[in-house]
Amino acid sequence: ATRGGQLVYGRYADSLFLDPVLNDANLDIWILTNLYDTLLQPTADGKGVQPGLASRYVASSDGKTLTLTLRPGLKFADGSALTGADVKWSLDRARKPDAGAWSSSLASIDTVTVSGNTVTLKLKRPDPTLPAALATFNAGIMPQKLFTAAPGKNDAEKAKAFAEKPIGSGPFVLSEWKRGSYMVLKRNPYYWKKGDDGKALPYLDSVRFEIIPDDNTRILKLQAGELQGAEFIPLSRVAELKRNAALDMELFPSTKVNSILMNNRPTLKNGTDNPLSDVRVRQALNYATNKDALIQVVTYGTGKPMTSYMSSTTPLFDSSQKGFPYDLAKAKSLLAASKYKGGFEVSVLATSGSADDLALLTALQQMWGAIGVRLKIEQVDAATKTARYRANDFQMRTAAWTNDINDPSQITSYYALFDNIESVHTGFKSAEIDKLFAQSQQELSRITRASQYRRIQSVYAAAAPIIYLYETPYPVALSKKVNGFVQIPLGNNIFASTWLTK
Amino acid sequence: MRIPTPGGTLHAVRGVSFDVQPGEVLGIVGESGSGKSVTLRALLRLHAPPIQVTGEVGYGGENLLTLPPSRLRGVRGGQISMIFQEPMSALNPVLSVGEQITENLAEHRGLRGRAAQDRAAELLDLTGIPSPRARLRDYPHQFSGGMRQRAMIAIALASEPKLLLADEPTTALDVTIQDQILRLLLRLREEMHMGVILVTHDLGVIAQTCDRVAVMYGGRLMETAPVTALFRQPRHAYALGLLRSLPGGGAHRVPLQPIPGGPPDLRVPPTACAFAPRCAYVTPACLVAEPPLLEIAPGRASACVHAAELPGPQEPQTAPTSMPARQVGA
Amino acid sequence: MQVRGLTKTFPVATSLLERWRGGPRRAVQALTDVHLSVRRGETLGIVGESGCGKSTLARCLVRLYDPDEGSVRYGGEEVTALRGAALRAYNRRVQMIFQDPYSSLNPRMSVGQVLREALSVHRMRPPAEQEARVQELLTLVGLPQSAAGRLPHEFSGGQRQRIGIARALALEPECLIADELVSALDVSVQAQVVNLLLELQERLDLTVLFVAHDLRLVQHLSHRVAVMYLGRVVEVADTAQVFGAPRHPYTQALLAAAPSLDPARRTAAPALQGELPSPLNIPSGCAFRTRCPQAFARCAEERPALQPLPEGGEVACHLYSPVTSGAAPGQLDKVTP
Amino acid sequence: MTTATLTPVAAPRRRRWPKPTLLVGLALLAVLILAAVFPARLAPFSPTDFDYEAILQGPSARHPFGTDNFGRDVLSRVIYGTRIDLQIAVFTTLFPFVFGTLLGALTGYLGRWADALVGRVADLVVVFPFLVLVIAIVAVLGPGLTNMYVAVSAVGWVSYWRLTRGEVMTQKKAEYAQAGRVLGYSPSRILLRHLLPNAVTPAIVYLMTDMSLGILLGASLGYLGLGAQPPTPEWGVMVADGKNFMATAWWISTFPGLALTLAGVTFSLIGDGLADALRPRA
Amino acid sequence: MQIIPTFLAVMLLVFLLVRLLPGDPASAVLGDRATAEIVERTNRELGLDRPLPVQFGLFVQRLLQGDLGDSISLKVPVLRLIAERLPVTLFLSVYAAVLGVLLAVPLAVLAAVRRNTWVDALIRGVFQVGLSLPVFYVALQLLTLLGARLGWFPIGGYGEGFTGHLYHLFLPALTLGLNLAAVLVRTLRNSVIEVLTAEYVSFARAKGLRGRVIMTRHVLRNALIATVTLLGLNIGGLIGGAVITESVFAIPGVGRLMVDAIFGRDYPVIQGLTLTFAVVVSLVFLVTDLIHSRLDPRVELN
Ligand SMILES: Nc1ncnc2c1ncn2[C@@H]1O[C@H](COP(=O)(O)OP(=O)(O)OP(=O)(O)O)[C@@H](O)[C@H]1O
Ligand SMILES: Nc1ncnc2c1ncn2[C@@H]1O[C@H](COP(=O)(O)OP(=O)(O)OP(=O)(O)O)[C@@H](O)[C@H]1O
Ligand SMILES: [Mg+2]
Ligand SMILES: [Mg+2]
Repeated sequence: ATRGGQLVYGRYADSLFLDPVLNDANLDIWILTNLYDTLLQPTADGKGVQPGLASRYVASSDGKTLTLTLRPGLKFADGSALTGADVKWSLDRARKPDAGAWSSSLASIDTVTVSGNTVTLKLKRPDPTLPAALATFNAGIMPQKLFTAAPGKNDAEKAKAFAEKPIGSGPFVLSEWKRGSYMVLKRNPYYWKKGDDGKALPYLDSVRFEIIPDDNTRILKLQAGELQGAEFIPLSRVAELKRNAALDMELFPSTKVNSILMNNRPTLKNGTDNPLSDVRVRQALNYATNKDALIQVVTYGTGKPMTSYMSSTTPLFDSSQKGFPYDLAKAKSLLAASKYKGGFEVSVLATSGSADDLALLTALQQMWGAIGVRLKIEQVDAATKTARYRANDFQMRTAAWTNDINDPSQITSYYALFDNIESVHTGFKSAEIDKLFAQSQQELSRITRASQYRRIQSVYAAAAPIIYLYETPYPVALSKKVNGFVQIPLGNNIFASTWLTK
Repeated sequence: MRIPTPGGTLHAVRGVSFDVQPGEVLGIVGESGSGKSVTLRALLRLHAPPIQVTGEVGYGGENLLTLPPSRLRGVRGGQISMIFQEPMSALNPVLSVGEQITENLAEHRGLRGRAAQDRAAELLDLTGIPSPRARLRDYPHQFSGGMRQRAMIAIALASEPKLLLADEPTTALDVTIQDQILRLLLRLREEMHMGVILVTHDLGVIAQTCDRVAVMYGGRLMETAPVTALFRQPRHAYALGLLRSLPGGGAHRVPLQPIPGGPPDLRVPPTACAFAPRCAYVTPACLVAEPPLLEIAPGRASACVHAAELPGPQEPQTAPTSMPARQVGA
Repeated sequence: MQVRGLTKTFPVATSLLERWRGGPRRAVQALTDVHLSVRRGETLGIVGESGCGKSTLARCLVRLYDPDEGSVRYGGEEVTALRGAALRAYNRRVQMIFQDPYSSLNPRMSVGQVLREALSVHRMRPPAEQEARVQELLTLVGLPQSAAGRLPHEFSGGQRQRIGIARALALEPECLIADELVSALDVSVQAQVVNLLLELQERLDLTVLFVAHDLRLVQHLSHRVAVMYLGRVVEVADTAQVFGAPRHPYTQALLAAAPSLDPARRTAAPALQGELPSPLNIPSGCAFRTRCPQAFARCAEERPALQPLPEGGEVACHLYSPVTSGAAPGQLDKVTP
Repeated sequence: MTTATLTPVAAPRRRRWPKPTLLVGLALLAVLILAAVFPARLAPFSPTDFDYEAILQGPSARHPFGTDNFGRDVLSRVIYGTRIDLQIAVFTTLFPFVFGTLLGALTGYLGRWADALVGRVADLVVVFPFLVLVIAIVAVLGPGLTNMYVAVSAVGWVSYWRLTRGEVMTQKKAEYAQAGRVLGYSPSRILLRHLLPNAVTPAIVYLMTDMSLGILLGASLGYLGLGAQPPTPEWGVMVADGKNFMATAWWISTFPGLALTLAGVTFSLIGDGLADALRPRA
Repeated sequence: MQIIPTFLAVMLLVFLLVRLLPGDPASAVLGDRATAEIVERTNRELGLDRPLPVQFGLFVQRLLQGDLGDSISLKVPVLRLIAERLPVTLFLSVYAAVLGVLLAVPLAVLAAVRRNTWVDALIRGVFQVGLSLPVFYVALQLLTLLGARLGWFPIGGYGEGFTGHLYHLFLPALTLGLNLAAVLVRTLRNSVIEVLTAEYVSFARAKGLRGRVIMTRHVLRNALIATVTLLGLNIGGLIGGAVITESVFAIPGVGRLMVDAIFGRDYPVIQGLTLTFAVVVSLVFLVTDLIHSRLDPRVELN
């Protein structure tokens, strides 16, 4: 690997708020670990965790204590020492129940104590997800002194001020940010991790994010050599870019699942009967969905059929799940067995301006037409869609999900548990899943946990609260000069060991 | 001259020839659309394609219609100046009066800067505008109608031309102002020994200002004559009709003697005397061809078949028996 | 018709800056204290230079403008107070014909439509008879029968003026107010329209207010003439008197300035010096004093009122005021404007 | 007493033939209307049916304009789009034209406070950039053509109001309008029968420009996902959808783009022609 | 001063309009996963749980103190956002106006001088086609051709320093400029023809002035008056048109910010930008009037 140089990377939108705890959006999440390192880190395949700021972690046999050993000589990007106190302060801030949307991932922690290089987490209960949670962005370690020195009356104001010029422990540090235009991350000279040449990472002197909302322009800029990398390549152009000898068209495996959420409740918000409350109808629609055709039309062959509600890259994904293979006859017979043999009309909320939603739904209009279901597409902008969704005022909606944490518990709690957000507002509720989930959250045996999850996935599939569609990768086009870049299945862009061929 | 129009080619002016002597005022009179302005503009080649002009405009031994553009510019404005009917539209609204005078001085007299300013003020003074130096900075809209016309005359005189073409210079003005402007023109003519061609449709203006008159109708000259001779005894039926249609002194609240009908459509090339359809004296001889303008006395010419037989302007009209009387009234 | 003390001003838009600096709200004084009477069946000519208020007066008489002050009485009725139906009835009796042959007719309505509309709005004829009446009107003004189906642009200026006259006559008015009826026309055509007016007046016993700036025409047509200057009537008298023995210096100058048709009668000096003052800023006292060759001190101080002359007619000039009537004009102090 | 009748009429009655611009414009419009009325007769395929076998095919004898990413025939979509786009052209301008023109006539005639009031409201609309305001309104109402019409109508009337108001104020001073008053005609008659027909020409001419602007606005909203909803074959949205394929399948956006241009040229020719034809002969 | 009530009315209108938008800032900012408590907490923090009149009162009160509030999604003061981005859009708009005028004036004059010839038809035809195509299409074509294919211009971005801006913004300014030029050419050609046939141009020729002098002093100067008026009227459209151009060319201007704010229900940003637009457009009108009165001595300022 050669050192030096600047990587110019085209993003489709700018980050909003660079605070690991208080941010809300993938735009932030996916680059935050470049700025704030975590005690543990997700592995590149997304399936496990590896040491981060902590070189070692040991769980007690009862699973109620986790002991981590910090590497010696850790420093923040300004050269000040990263101490146990910073770790304790950061974790305490992140797990405060009213701090941001992510605090629940650290909810099992009872106390954090520090002595020298050793950080001890005392837990309220055994938590198999904790190592993954510690490898997640919100557990990033921040400099307590600098943060509290930031102007502002309270934590929220200080966070705003600090996030303007954040100093963290990650491989890079923010050096320049013109909102909506570009952001430059400079090499953090104090970063702990060593490269293959034995010297400290990162190899790059800097990363420059250019914000280019228009897909076409982003690609043109890449082709013209003004960018060395561009994210969110439209799937329709993957094949074309693959043919381009100057580029690497990468399809990084992701945890992204694309589905259609159905309102499973007996009546709709407006009081009318809801055909989708009938499990046979839901199954029929699933069977009537030709996933392979959709994958061709919508993802241009880059996707793969979804067989579980979680992606195949998620830990404990059950590869024996069958999902709903395309079977028109079965769909028809299921529908015939229901009250709606003659078919019915159903409306779906789509995000206006999303080419993929349109492609998908126009195709579904055709497919479901075959069993007499008339799909009405209702395009609304994202905020409206969210508001209606949150009010349970929808019949169907398009949805995509990516995990933020290297564990199946997150997606399960959202998709399959009523108590969180009414199973992604489908209204689906299963006592069995509730019970299995509760058990799995304390289950230290990976094997037992896997079998619990296998059952959850099966029960979920049988109830078919959603339309299973497909998984899609992260399409990133890179110049051939770029090496060692990875976007992990959780979406995080990892620039730490990226280098440019001279 | 031919003017292509959507309705067909317009033969605006046909076979018009006349001459002007230095120091002489030639009047051109005729009703609206008779081709007065078009003729005047043709003298300076102001018509752009697709309008075609044929013939010859002789000035100082040269034909202006074939002169190369650079030389033409020296004559235009330099030797021959022109003033227009509507001072408001002929003066550029966004340039000050001073600028419009000095640009002419620069072009033809090579005067610039202070010298030009001084001369411009002199010119305004000459045309009778009070406090001329201050008024140089004013824009046309800040002038009254009479002052605008004076300003335009000042611009035209800037180059000290030998010949001044004036297209209805007073039509837009009140009688008292018209009176002032006409006197001014006559005075300047004396002082600068200029020839003047004065276009008007007002016979009174002709009578009061001109030395010689040319009467136009339907794009042709009908009659040319010294001014007193014309008013005493017109030698063309049209000129006679014009004089007669005016309310005379004395007779009060009796019917006038109009020329019936309206002007001819010039898109149809005439094959007879253009005035024939409205003429009270028309005979088959008039319909044979367009009668040529013939000299009938020294300094006088007429294009009327009946030039010799016309009655005087005050005598009662005697219509040929072939024609019904067109007089209106009981 | 009796006009008493008629006054009309038009406010002039003043710029914000000006008003802020405390400048006065300016107004054009278009008519000031105009007195006039028109007798039944007569033709009253009104002459004067451009902007002297001739049109404004005509428009006030038909209530196109509402005068600021003064009264107009017609047949015992106060015209300035008329509203609605009464005003419409008045307008039926007093009609106006306009100057511009091009803009006074709706370019999109055929002659027949124009006339029928006037007939039907005022229910002058039952619909069945309207067609016949239209033909009658066309004949009356000397237009061919076929004219009814044509649009205004197909007519010459003189013919359009006839259409305008026919439109006014459709209402069978008693009084016609003709504002510069023939000014836009060529002399040869002018005579046609003048003849028509004369003939109609005789046949229909019309009262005519003939507004014009062509002195020869006014002389020819009018029984009496009113001379206006800057919004005021300065002299009213029989035609013969006005043209034969004008009293007001302005009338005299006006007549002298009009070009005579006789080339032998040329004058060298202009009849009048100076320009018309701005109507925004009318001179004090007698408005004409700034150009008047005979002005004296009193002219600047006091406004001469219109007063009767012993020989008939009225004039507004201090030369004829009782106080100075004995003084010879030559002895007067000249007031420099 | 006899009255002489004067025969010659100055300008001979001449049949006025429309200028070639207007004729060509009308001919093109006829073609568009034909396509809008009988799309099924003209289009070889359904505009919405997918053909997975024929995705992204270039122009061929079977698909003269090629196929799109769903295998739909672009020619058929362009033909069916005619109806939608003509509808957009009409509905984005109909209300603004009628309302703006009438309001303009009224306030131009009345003047004073009515004029001042509407003027203030117009100021409100004018200080917003047009597109931004339309986007905001569409965002409130939800995307789709109907809401786009509502949004454009809320904004678009101002231009017509302005044009007609100015024109009525000019025409009001013309002598024929004053003659109407002296003739004792009611204000409504003068306004509607006399002034409006003479004042409406600029608005009609602008209407033509506005129609192509309406279609373009539809395209811009389509780009932002606020325009016509799928699978509606609307030209602007087709161009927007095709932009990702410009490098590989140029035909998807090019042909609807040509159709847009054709419509624009058609309206512009008619506008120029009408301006000429409607000008009253003085 | 009619401007202040207009502004207040604009603000009230916008205030109500944005609150009519379905979906609230919390929905937009928090995304799909947020729980009911988080949404509620966010709304409370943003003060959106108060009655509307109170919210408006607070807004006006803060406005008077020169505070437009903080962006909900970007969490920075709106004033700073505007200060950062408005210059970009203004630069682009002025640049586009300059290009549009440079393009339109000579061509319109040429078309007018050669009226009804093929030159005229060509000029008008080309601009007509330009006017009938969606802005984003023209933008992408220019980008593909002049940017990617020929590599003459950078693809998107804003650049550094004045010359950098000029270089980077050339294509977007050209896109907008072409659109503007199309409008200008149409009107300007007619107004030049009108001027060319005006009596004072005949008079100028009768004075024997050179063609160039007549063209610059007499024709262009008068035609310019129409151009300035037209430009003033179109500048609002130019700023609005920037919405799409800014997206395509990745320019961080206020057009794109406005659209993002509308979609993101970022009330303070929408309100702040509206006020900015109103001020800018009014200023442009004022400047147009000033220039107009400079160019045309007949106009008196009101
Ligand atoms: N540029 C032109 N295009 C078409 N026809 C023209 C043009 N200029 C003049 N004409 C026509 O040529 C004829 C003569 O016009 P000209 O202006 O010379 O008349 P005139 O005698 O000056 O009339 P007026 O007294 O109204 O000024 C008229 O029929 C007029 O319509
Ligand atoms: N509607 C109006 N608004 C403002 N000023 C007006 C209006 N009508 C007339 N005036 C002014 O009133 C004065 C008298 O005008 P009026 O039209 O009555 O004059 P006139 O004698 O008819 O002139 P002309 O011979 O030019 O027709 C003029 O100074 C004129 O500018
Ligand atoms: Mg003429
Ligand atoms: Mg008048």
